[in-house]
Amino acid sequence: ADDPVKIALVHGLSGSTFEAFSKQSHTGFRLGLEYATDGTMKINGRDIEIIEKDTQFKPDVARAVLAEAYGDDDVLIAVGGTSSGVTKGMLPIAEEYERILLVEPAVADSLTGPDSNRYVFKTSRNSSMDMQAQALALKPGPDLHVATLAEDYAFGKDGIAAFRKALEGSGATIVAEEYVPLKTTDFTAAAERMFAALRDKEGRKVILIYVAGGGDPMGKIKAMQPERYGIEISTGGHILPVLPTYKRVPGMEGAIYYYYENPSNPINDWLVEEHTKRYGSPPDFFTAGGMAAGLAVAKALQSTDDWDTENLIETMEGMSWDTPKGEMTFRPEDHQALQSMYHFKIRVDDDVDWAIPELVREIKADEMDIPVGRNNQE
Amino acid sequence: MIVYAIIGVIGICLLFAPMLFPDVRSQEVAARICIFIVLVASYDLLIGYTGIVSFAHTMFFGLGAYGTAIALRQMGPGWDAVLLGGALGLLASLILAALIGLLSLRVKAIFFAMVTLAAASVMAVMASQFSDFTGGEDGIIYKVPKLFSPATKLLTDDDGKVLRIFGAKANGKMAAYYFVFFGSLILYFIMLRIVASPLGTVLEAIRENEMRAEALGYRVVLYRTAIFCIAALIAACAGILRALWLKYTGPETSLSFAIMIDILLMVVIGGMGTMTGAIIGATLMSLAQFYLKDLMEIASQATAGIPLLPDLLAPDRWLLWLGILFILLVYFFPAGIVGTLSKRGGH
Amino acid sequence: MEQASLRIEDLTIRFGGHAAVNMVTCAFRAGELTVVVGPNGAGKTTCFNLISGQLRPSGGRILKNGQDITALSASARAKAGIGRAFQLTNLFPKLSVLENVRLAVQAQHGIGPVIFRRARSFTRLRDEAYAHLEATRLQEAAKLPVTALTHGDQRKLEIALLLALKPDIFMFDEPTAGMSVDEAPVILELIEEIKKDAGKTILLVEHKMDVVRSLADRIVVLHNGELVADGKPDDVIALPLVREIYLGVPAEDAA
Amino acid sequence: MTAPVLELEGVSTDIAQYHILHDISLSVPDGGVHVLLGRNGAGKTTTLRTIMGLWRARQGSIRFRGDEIATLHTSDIARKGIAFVPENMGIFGGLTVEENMRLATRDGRFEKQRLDRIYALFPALETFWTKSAWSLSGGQKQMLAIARAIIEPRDLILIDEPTKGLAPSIILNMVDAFREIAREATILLVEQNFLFAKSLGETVAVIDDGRIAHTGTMADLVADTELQTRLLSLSLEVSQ
Amino acid sequence: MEQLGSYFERYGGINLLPVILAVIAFVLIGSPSTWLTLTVAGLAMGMMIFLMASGLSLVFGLMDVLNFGHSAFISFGAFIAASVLAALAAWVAADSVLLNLTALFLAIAAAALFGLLAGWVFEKVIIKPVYRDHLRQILITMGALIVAEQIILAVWGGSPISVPRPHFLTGSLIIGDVSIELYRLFAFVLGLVAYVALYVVLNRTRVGLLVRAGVENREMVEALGFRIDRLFVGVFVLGSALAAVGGAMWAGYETLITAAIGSEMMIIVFIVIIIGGLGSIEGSLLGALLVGLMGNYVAFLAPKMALASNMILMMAILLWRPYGLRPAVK
Ligand SMILES: Nc1ncnc2c1ncn2[C@@H]1O[C@H](COP(=O)(O)OP(=O)(O)OP(=O)(O)O)[C@@H](O)[C@H]1O
Ligand SMILES: Nc1ncnc2c1ncn2[C@@H]1O[C@H](COP(=O)(O)OP(=O)(O)OP(=O)(O)O)[C@@H](O)[C@H]1O
Ligand SMILES: [Mg+2]
Ligand SMILES: [Mg+2]
Repeated sequence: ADDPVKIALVHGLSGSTFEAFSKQSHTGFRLGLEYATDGTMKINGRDIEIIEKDTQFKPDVARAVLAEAYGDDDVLIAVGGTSSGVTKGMLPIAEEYERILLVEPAVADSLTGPDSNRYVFKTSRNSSMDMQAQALALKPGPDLHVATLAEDYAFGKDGIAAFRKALEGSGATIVAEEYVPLKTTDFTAAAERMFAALRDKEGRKVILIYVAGGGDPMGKIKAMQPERYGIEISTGGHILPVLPTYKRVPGMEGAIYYYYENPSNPINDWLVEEHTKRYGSPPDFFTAGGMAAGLAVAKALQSTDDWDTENLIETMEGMSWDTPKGEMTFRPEDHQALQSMYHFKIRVDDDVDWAIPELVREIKADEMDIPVGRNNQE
Repeated sequence: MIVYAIIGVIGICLLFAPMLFPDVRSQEVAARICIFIVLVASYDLLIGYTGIVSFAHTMFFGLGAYGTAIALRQMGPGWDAVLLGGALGLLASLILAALIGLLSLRVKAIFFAMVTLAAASVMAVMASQFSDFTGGEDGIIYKVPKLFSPATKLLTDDDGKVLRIFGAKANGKMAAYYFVFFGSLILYFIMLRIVASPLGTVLEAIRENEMRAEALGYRVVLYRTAIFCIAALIAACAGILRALWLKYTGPETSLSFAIMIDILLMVVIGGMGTMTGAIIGATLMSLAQFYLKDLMEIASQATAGIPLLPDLLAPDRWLLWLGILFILLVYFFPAGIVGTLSKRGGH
Repeated sequence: MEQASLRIEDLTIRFGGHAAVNMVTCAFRAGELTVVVGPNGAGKTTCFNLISGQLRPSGGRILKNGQDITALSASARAKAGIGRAFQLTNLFPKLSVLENVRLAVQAQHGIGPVIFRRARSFTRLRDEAYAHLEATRLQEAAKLPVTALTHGDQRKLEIALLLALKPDIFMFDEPTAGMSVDEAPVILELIEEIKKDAGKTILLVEHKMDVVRSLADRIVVLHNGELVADGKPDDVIALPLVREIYLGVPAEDAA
Repeated sequence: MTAPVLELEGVSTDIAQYHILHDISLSVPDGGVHVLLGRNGAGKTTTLRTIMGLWRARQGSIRFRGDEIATLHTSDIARKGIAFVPENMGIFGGLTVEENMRLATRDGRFEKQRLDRIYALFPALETFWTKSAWSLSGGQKQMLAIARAIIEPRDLILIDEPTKGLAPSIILNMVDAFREIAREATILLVEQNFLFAKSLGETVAVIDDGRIAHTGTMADLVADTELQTRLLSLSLEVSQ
Repeated sequence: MEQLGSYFERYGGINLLPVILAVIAFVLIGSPSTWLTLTVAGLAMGMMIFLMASGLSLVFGLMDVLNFGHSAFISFGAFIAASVLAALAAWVAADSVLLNLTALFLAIAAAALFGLLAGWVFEKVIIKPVYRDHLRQILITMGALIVAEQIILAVWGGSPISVPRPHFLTGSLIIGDVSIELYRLFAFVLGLVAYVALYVVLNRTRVGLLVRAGVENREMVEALGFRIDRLFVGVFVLGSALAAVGGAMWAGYETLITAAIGSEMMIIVFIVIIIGGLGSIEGSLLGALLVGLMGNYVAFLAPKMALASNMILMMAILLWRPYGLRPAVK
């Protein structure tokens, strides 16, 4: 009867509408542990105790509660946080307390970049994966002309930069890069500019949309009927609540992080079944991500008896484990989990509330060239 | 009288915070309270003492914080970086405050409020767009001088281990806390001095009757600009303390409109035009932000059997209760806590 | 002829199309007390506002001791020695009576921008402020907030502020308006006192004719913003025009 | 003698923490013009506003035709047949003259006959009928304010210093107009201009420092110059 | 210069500003089809903002109440309309204009009804105790806003909600190279109807006269025998209903909404009423159209400036007319 092993989930649970995502992530994490322990919630005979901490989406609060988790609650591993800014603020705390921080579901590449440290692991995807997969889904060739639309800040610019890099050597050209201010709601002007840049081009003409916030640029641009100039729209897949808006673009192709029907593996089957049974709806991005994190923690703890942080780091570097998205691997250099993405094509079925991003093919981790953020091995 | 007793208790709690509340979260809260007391008091110099409504106060706070943060990041964790970055932040605050003040403090109050709102939002956009320096939305992390690193041993016992003073480790963390504490204390005393000085009286006169102050021979625009600059400088100093304490600087911690609203709430809860109000307001608000949720968790569990109540008391709905609490405060304590208490004492 | 301490030339101000003060030219000399009279809305207060700088003229000039001060701000004029008590009580309501006067004393000594000394440590200022309160019989009310004063006492405080500025040009706008019969003499005595100093110029707006008669060296009459009469009290009061427009006695009655 | 239109008994009014009116008792007879005199700040305006319910009496009773109105809402007091012409005239500058007048009617319609009488009294109003009220001169605004009070038949009209800032010729006109109006309504007039008051008033009450200092007929007051000096600080020369 | 100014006044004065803006933009943009697309889009955007802003302006102008909680009505309107549309999904998706319209009408009516009721409660509970005290108004309505957002989160949850658009309003009208989104056309018409209705009520009826008179001097309105407090409630309720309708329209435009929808619009709403001048419907419309057009033109001509353009516009107008273009209270 050892003490339970404590794990902290450090996410934003209040103060922003993103709190719903944190909750999905928590559900997924618990399901992950449940699956890995066959429902016993015990590893190596020790109970697992999960402690939830609310960052309130404020970096200072996040740092305080994470430090509290490591310092006062004495958790072994912390998992979090929801938004990139808040998570970035949390990174040094892990180093200070010399404990592992597993980043999920925040996406930014920089979380495994030079500012990060060797105590940080990341199961969530990053923007480079999104954009590389997106580029691959476009099947780039010399006849492809793309205009990109993104928000005018680091996230948007980095995303487009990754996309540009992914197209390099394929012969495809980017004819315009439009950046709109954050929280833009009217895309008419940007669309007109992109139409102007694309309309006279020969070959395939695509508008690539990479806007994280709301505003529904896809729907609004689609409403301007780009097809009259032979222009297609392409954008990444999205969480379920947003997918109904994709009904307006049947046949659109792109890449998605997760859609519950796409991966085919036993874990995902279990997840979909259990989730639907318990919550009446299929799992979404953050549930899958949370579960991947839960499975990673379980695997690491199961693989070794010595739960000293240094030993855990050693165990996890290069570790491969199964998730609802298939196998993931922590890259030893920057601790980013490499994973598959899914090339989809939108199918509209009137009996389904949302548009279905039907699987075209799985884009395997090794097809993508995800830049290494930092090298922990040095 | 009650007011001074409360202030005394808060003061003592803050002074001995590392010993009284050794847990990590309390440390954070205590440091946050210190910094916000300064920030709120400096804002009160404007809104409470002089009657200037500005929405740009976090901009100056942010300039101090970002100045220090960027210097620490670019130059490495040394005191030279703190000095240089802090000085640059202060200088930028001063110049901006003087410009905004001289250009627009002569116009109507609501216009000035809009100008400051515009300036603040432009600053926020700039911070987001110059992401190479500022880290954009994600902010930047950096190391602070060695003295403040938790690994630093301030005092050691015979075994070379960190000495404990009443259970609190005398390490770099404690050094950082006392740096923040005494820094805030000094700034607070400076402000106390200002409001008790002839300048303070002139400011109140301007608030009460601008035209008459002018008729007595006071150049109102200059005085207003001066206090706007002073408040900006103090806010920037608070920003420097924040940057040093947090080791992270981003829009959410030092530039966002949410902080502006926090400051406004703190000023009002405490009581405008009273330096003591800043202490009470900042303390109460910060405690609510960090602990109301825990309290509700307990309440929610305690009422688990009763229908509906546990739902309403669900900890994630703590903001709902903060909002209701806030409305009630404005109803029943229109002059703020200090204003209401001291009026009662007076009768 | 000795030089005028204050001179206005073609002073004009329009609000919209309406000229509240219209081409008024007039000179005031040190040691002289001029009463400005005129019906309500004649422009007396507006004229004062122009001289003390609360309003900017649409045209004309204002000269003090021969120097053009038209471009100066209100605060600069106060520093230059133009002091003014307001018709509508115009004080710092939430501050105490003493603070009010001390503000004026402080302004007169030019020590506003001092930050790092406590205001209380300037005992000299406080003593001086007390002296002015005593002169206006307000010493007992020193600690009270202005809002607690009666109307009459507020008027007195208004005058205490003016005294504290030690101007060489005094402007009183209906200083005894709204004062009870036993209060008014205090103010009138004060004005008499100031009048004894030959270096001071005094402008007074007053409606009570007995007061006017007892104090005035000279009367200026404004009507519809224009200067319609200027001269010795008896002469001016005797003018039929003045009787009609100001005293309200129809000309035929007066005759 | 008929019963008084309006009776104030022991009315005291506070504004914020100040006691402004102290125990005012006043009786306004039916018909004619009755004057409330007093120097600046004496409390004349406050008295009228208290009658209108714009300030609340702390104590005392106000009866209009025998009904207690001290606790009524201002709009209900107005609907009982009391019109108010405030010190600042209360003109709606953004509205035209016509719209100003229309608001004062009971049902939004003008009665031709009354309108003609008003045009006759104040010809300027007809000229400026469709103009915005802010473009009127001070005197014209005053006329509009008074016209608004008489567009419907009213029992009692409270008028606060109508001659303030008006040219003598306009004041003379006003005297005639008031005589005409007083034939159908009682007027309670607040004045500082004694000459104007003298030519109109039947009874007079003098208010000083929030208290009634004197009541009586106008004729008596006019006859007693010493009383005038004492009460109104009017010098002998002024009233001769 | 003088002459130019007098021409300006003669031919409509400030009403010309949107036209002048459009003409300048025409020259700068060059392509007529793009210009037309942008102009129509901007006008429609302006109308939607107008719907949201007019209520706030009225409430501020007449009641002198700074209601920072206004955005809560926008959010609620959006969510209620979304729920109604979701419940009537079959009608919304049907290929029948009649069914579509009925669903849309019901959604908007539900939002308006909610605005009326909630406005009434809000006035009684939140606003009434703080009349005449701006600072407390700002604070208390801010508190109410926090509470309202939490209620939305509790009721509708934190995930974004997608709003189905009636079938007949999807897609665009394409004329040559000009594309005009149908939904915007509808929003424009609805905004115009609301404006005309408000204009008629305010300018052609006695209630309107009372409202306009009350803006200037409420005591006098009472002294003429009218209950200004009831009028106030009426105006507040109307303002809230307008906000809710505006929110409903905005939800349909955005198609994906979160609880923050109202507060995200607030800055622009404030800018519009400050540009327009407080308390006037005409001013709000003018301000909203200027902001709508400016946003689109600048976003096309100089995307980098798009964010700052509204602020710059506001500054410029305030420097020129410190009380806004057409204030009701002078
Ligand atoms: N700021 C202003 N805007 C518009 N008109 C004004 C302004 N100030 C004064 N006036 C007008 O100018 C005229 C002169 O006013 P002023 O106050 O100077 O009169 P006064 O002679 O002092 O009268 P009183 O004896 O009543 O004090 C009045 O008609 C007044 O309405
Ligand atoms: N809103 C207020 N707040 C505080 N005091 C007030 C207020 N209104 C009036 N007073 C005070 O009440 C007293 C009576 O004022 P009131 O206006 O009734 O006088 P009045 O006789 O009409 O004078 P005037 O001839 O100047 O119009 C004055 O001393 C005035 O200062
Ligand atoms: Mg005057
Ligand atoms: Mg009066």
